[in-house]
Amino acid sequence: MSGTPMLRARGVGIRFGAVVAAADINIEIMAGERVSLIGSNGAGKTTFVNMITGYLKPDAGQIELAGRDITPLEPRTITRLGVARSFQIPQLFDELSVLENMLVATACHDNRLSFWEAARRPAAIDRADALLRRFRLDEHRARRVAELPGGVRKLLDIAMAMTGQPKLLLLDEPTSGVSADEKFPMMDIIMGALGHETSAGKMTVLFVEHDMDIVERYADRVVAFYSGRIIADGVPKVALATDDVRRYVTGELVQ
Amino acid sequence: MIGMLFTVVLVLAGLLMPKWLTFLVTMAAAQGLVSLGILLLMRGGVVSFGQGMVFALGGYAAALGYSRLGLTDALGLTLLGGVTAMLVAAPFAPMLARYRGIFFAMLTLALSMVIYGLLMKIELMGGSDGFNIGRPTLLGQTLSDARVGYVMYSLTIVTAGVMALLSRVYFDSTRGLLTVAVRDNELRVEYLGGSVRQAMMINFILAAFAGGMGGALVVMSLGHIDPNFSYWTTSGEFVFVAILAGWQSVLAVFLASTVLEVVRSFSSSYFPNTWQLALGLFLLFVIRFLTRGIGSLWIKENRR
Amino acid sequence: MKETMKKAVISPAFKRQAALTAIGAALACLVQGVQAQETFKVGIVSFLSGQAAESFGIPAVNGAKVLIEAFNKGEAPAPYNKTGFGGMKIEPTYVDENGGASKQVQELRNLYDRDKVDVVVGYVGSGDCLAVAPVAEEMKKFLVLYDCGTPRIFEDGKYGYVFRTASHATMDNVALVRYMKAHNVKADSFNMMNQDYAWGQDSRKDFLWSMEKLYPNAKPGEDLLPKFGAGQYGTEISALMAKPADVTHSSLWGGDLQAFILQSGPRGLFKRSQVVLSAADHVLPALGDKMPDGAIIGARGAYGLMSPKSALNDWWWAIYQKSYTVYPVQAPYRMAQSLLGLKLAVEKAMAANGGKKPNAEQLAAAFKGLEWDSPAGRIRMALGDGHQAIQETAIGKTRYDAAKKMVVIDDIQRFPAECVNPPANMKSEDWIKAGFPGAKCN
Amino acid sequence: MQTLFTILIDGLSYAAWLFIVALGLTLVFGVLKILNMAHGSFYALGAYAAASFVSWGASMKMAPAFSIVAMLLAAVAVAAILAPLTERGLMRFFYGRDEVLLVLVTYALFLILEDVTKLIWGANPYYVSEPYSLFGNIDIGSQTYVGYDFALVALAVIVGLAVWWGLNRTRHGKIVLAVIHSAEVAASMGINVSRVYMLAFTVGIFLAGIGGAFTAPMISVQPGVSVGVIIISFAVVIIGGLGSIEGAAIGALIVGLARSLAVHMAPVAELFSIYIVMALVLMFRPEGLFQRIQARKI
Repeated sequence: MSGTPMLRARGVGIRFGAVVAAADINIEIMAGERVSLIGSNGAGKTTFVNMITGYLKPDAGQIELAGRDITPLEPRTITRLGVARSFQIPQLFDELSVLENMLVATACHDNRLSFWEAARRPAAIDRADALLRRFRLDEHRARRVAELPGGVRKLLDIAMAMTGQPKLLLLDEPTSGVSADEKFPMMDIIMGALGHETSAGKMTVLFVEHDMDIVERYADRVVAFYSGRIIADGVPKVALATDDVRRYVTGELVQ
Repeated sequence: MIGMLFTVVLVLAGLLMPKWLTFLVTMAAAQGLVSLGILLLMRGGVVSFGQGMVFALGGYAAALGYSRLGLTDALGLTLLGGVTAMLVAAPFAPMLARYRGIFFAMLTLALSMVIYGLLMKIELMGGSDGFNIGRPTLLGQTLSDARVGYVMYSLTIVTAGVMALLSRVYFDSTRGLLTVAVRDNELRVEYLGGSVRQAMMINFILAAFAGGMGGALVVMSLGHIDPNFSYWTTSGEFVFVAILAGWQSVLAVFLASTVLEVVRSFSSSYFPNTWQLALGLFLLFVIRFLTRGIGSLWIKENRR
Repeated sequence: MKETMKKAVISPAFKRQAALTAIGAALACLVQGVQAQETFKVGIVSFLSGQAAESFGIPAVNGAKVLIEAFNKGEAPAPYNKTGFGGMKIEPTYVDENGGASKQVQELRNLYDRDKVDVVVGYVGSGDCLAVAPVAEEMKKFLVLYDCGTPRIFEDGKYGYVFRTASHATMDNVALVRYMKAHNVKADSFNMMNQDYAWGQDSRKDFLWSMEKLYPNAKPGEDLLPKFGAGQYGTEISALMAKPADVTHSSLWGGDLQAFILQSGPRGLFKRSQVVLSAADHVLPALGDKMPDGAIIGARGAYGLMSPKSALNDWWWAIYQKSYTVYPVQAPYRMAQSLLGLKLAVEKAMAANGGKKPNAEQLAAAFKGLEWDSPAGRIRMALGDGHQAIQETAIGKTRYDAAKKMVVIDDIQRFPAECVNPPANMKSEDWIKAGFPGAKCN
Repeated sequence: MQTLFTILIDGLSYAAWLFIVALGLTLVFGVLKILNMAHGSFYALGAYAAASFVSWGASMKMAPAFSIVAMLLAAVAVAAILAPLTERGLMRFFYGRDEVLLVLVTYALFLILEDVTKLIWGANPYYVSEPYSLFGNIDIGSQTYVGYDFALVALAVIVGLAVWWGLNRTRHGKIVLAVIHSAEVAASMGINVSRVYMLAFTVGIFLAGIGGAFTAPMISVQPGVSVGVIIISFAVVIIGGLGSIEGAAIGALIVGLARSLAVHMAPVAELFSIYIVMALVLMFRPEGLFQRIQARKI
């Protein structure tokens, strides 16, 4: 929509000792885009996500959110600015019930922490339930999270990320560890849920993905990583067709 | 509600109890407040091995308030104790909030021992012998030999009741829930925009307040204070009570505290030569077989 | 909603528990309440564990045991020959003083209220004494402090039901300095080493002030304050030797003192400086040949090897040594003089009460200003409005007697009570600083 | 100059003692992640055992030099008897429980051992004077030192090197290090972690025992000796960094020197010197001088 991109990375780079995890990454993502980050393991996708969310601090370059430099900020602050993420391994509150997990999420997001306001007040519960329904999690509502199957954990992880209606949503391998036939239904649920987001226009989504079918179906732009560098960037059809991608990512070309 | 009713019942029961029992319960309830503070921290996943520090701070504050400032009202002194402990503890909160597990425990232990060393030194406050304070008044009326015991008992029970109620409200509040979340998964809390450090600091400061009140109440019933309030064995007992209670229930804390007092007092009058042995075995037994604390006896939630 | 549910589940369980505790406890004290008649219950509190057990607590309790046994058999010499206390069998209850003042207050209340003891005799720790005295007063129960040293108890407070049957600590260091003066020990300079807690700090001050009066030109040198229970004194000893002084003073006791002597002996501290120890008698039997000769020591009274010759003392010495194969030192002596005084007071009160068991008031009335003979000489409740005892004391020089295989004490000098204790109208600190006005040393 | 020298010597010999006492504590924490409050009790038991062994040796008319052996045997005996009892019979049931809970368990153990010791040896003091005179006296400047004190320094060095060597140069040691680094990983590598725990705990008790046994000649062994060493060795270990051997050494040196500096320069501050050092270290490096805290990976 507006001229300034939702996310802009300028010459971002980071290295762990000798390993270059990201080098001179330049990318602009406009509001409402559905971008998929692809690349073989260790290509730098998750590292990039971690740098956006402030978990890792780049050695070089800077990251802007809607024109604002967020490079030096703490994950918490960045989250508050409207960047939410899900995790490859779902990060949940195992001791709590599904509902309670959502209640924590909502309480944090709308920054309504208080000493006396009951966490279980009807208003909050309704909101949580609404989200749970949208992610088809309502039947697990009362269960202790530690007991949930992998797929459900993934969904809950994403649901919690979305409670704050973020401007930018980062999904780290949303379908990893989910059986092939569940993948599409799951992505449908996720993307369906995204669709509802209206308040700040269409939600911008970055998702790390290995399954190219999913990429082709759900992404309107693909960014391919290889050893910390971007080797392709464009609409799926084009990007996935480039030699580099076929050589280093999908492995269709063997050198 | 029932918590209230229960407090009232206890206060009335106090009229029937023999003196030594009222005193024992008074002590248990007052010290229970300190353990309540530890419970607060436990919900956030850390345990302080130095709550003796806030206990002593509250105690000395009340004692000095009485002897130096001439402030004699029991209620006022109780609050004074709580607030002082809170104020002194606050500056350490940011530092402590960075640590977890054994490091948090050790740091707090070290702090309490530093305070202990200080108190030993200050001869104005009786050094290691400590000093006595006279009898407090309550709401302007003086208390006779006969009544003081029961009045302090009631005051302590009521204070404990109120604090229990408040902490119940806090535990059920959004912040309360967040605390439990923090213990579960700090990373996620941060990524939801919640501040782990803030939660930790708040709990530590609130714990200090509760502990300070406990210290003040103990000093007023005891009529004496000395640096041992801040000694590591004292802190150890507070931790034990919290563990014995388990982290789910507030009332369990006060029950646990009473149980410990009873066991200690009977073992030391029946086995004067081996009461430590008896107490030690009791501790082991509880830790071994009451894994989730007394609270777990009646709270059947699907939580580990 | 869920919460009220939760409470609903809690409170019955809790009430039941509380009820049980209450009932159980009630029963417990009933059971003890019954046979209170014609026996006299004495609660005896001293260190049965911890750092003060070996030197003070256990010897004192041992002393109590043999003495009470003798009392109950009516074997004690006149005027202590009535069986028990005026015919009433003595029933002792022993409690460990270890565990801090707050525990002591609690135990004291239990002794009076639950175990229904008629009198509590006890407390070595000054902190414990300060803590328990007001409690006994509030409960209007009879309390006898037998050992603790701090003068603060009766100088800062006023009590009707609390008595201390031994001189407070002021005497120890005053006597020490008087002895040095009398045997014109050279003391142009002196070092001090005292534990960094109330006992050590007070002893240090008493000694310092007394020196200022009797040795105005003496220069204080090292002033060490090791922590209680330090055990390792190598560094302190070096410091003491690095600043050679004519006299080295210390109020260490028990394990700390023994460690200090063991470590400083071989390093020749006792040869280079006249060591004066304010409360060292109790380590002599155990140390034996490890105790260097020529140390000037006190016993906090005319105790053990420095006790006066008397039939009573011989009898006491004999029964103690018979049961424990070691002669009695300060701790058992203090316990003995306390129980002897109590015995007379009880019997005096009974006489006044028509032969019936006296209550706390009558006991207090009888004990106030009482005088009696103890193995350590005459005890007089002269201070604190008749609640604080004064007694004679003695100081001497140590020498290991290879023939007897034990440490003996030479050049014993006795100091009458009025010589080393402040008069009734004066605080000990002011008394020393004023130069011991009214001291009668004949 | 003379004073400075004295300060150094005193500080060193005190540090040596501290190191011997604290080493076992830090080792046990490193491996089992248990902060052992009963450490002081094992120390006391070592002292008592030494007393019994040495006096037995004396009664057997053995050469005074034997007393050194006797003290070593005492430590061995304590470890041999107590390690199985406490580790197999008690600690084992609590592994995997919260660290702080384990501290409480050892606190209970401390209470129990206090009375058990008293029941076995009674309340009378024991002396082990023979060894103390074994190394004669050494005059340095105006000072006379007891040779035994320097023997302790040597012992500290030997024990320290032995432990270091054992950890870094032997197969068992490497295994232990692996467990220190991460019990999970070690287990997954097929290491019998529970055996390593047993080993470490035994060594820990042995070191405590050595500390007690070799301190016995300088003190009167009697109730209460255990309490004295607990907090002080905690201080050393906290300053050095929980679970770090070199940390314990540095910690001991710092505390030792700080104390002797205080005694010689500002005696009033002695009681406090240790706490001050501890507080300072905690202010600026709360995890201890030799502790590194690892960040979490996602």
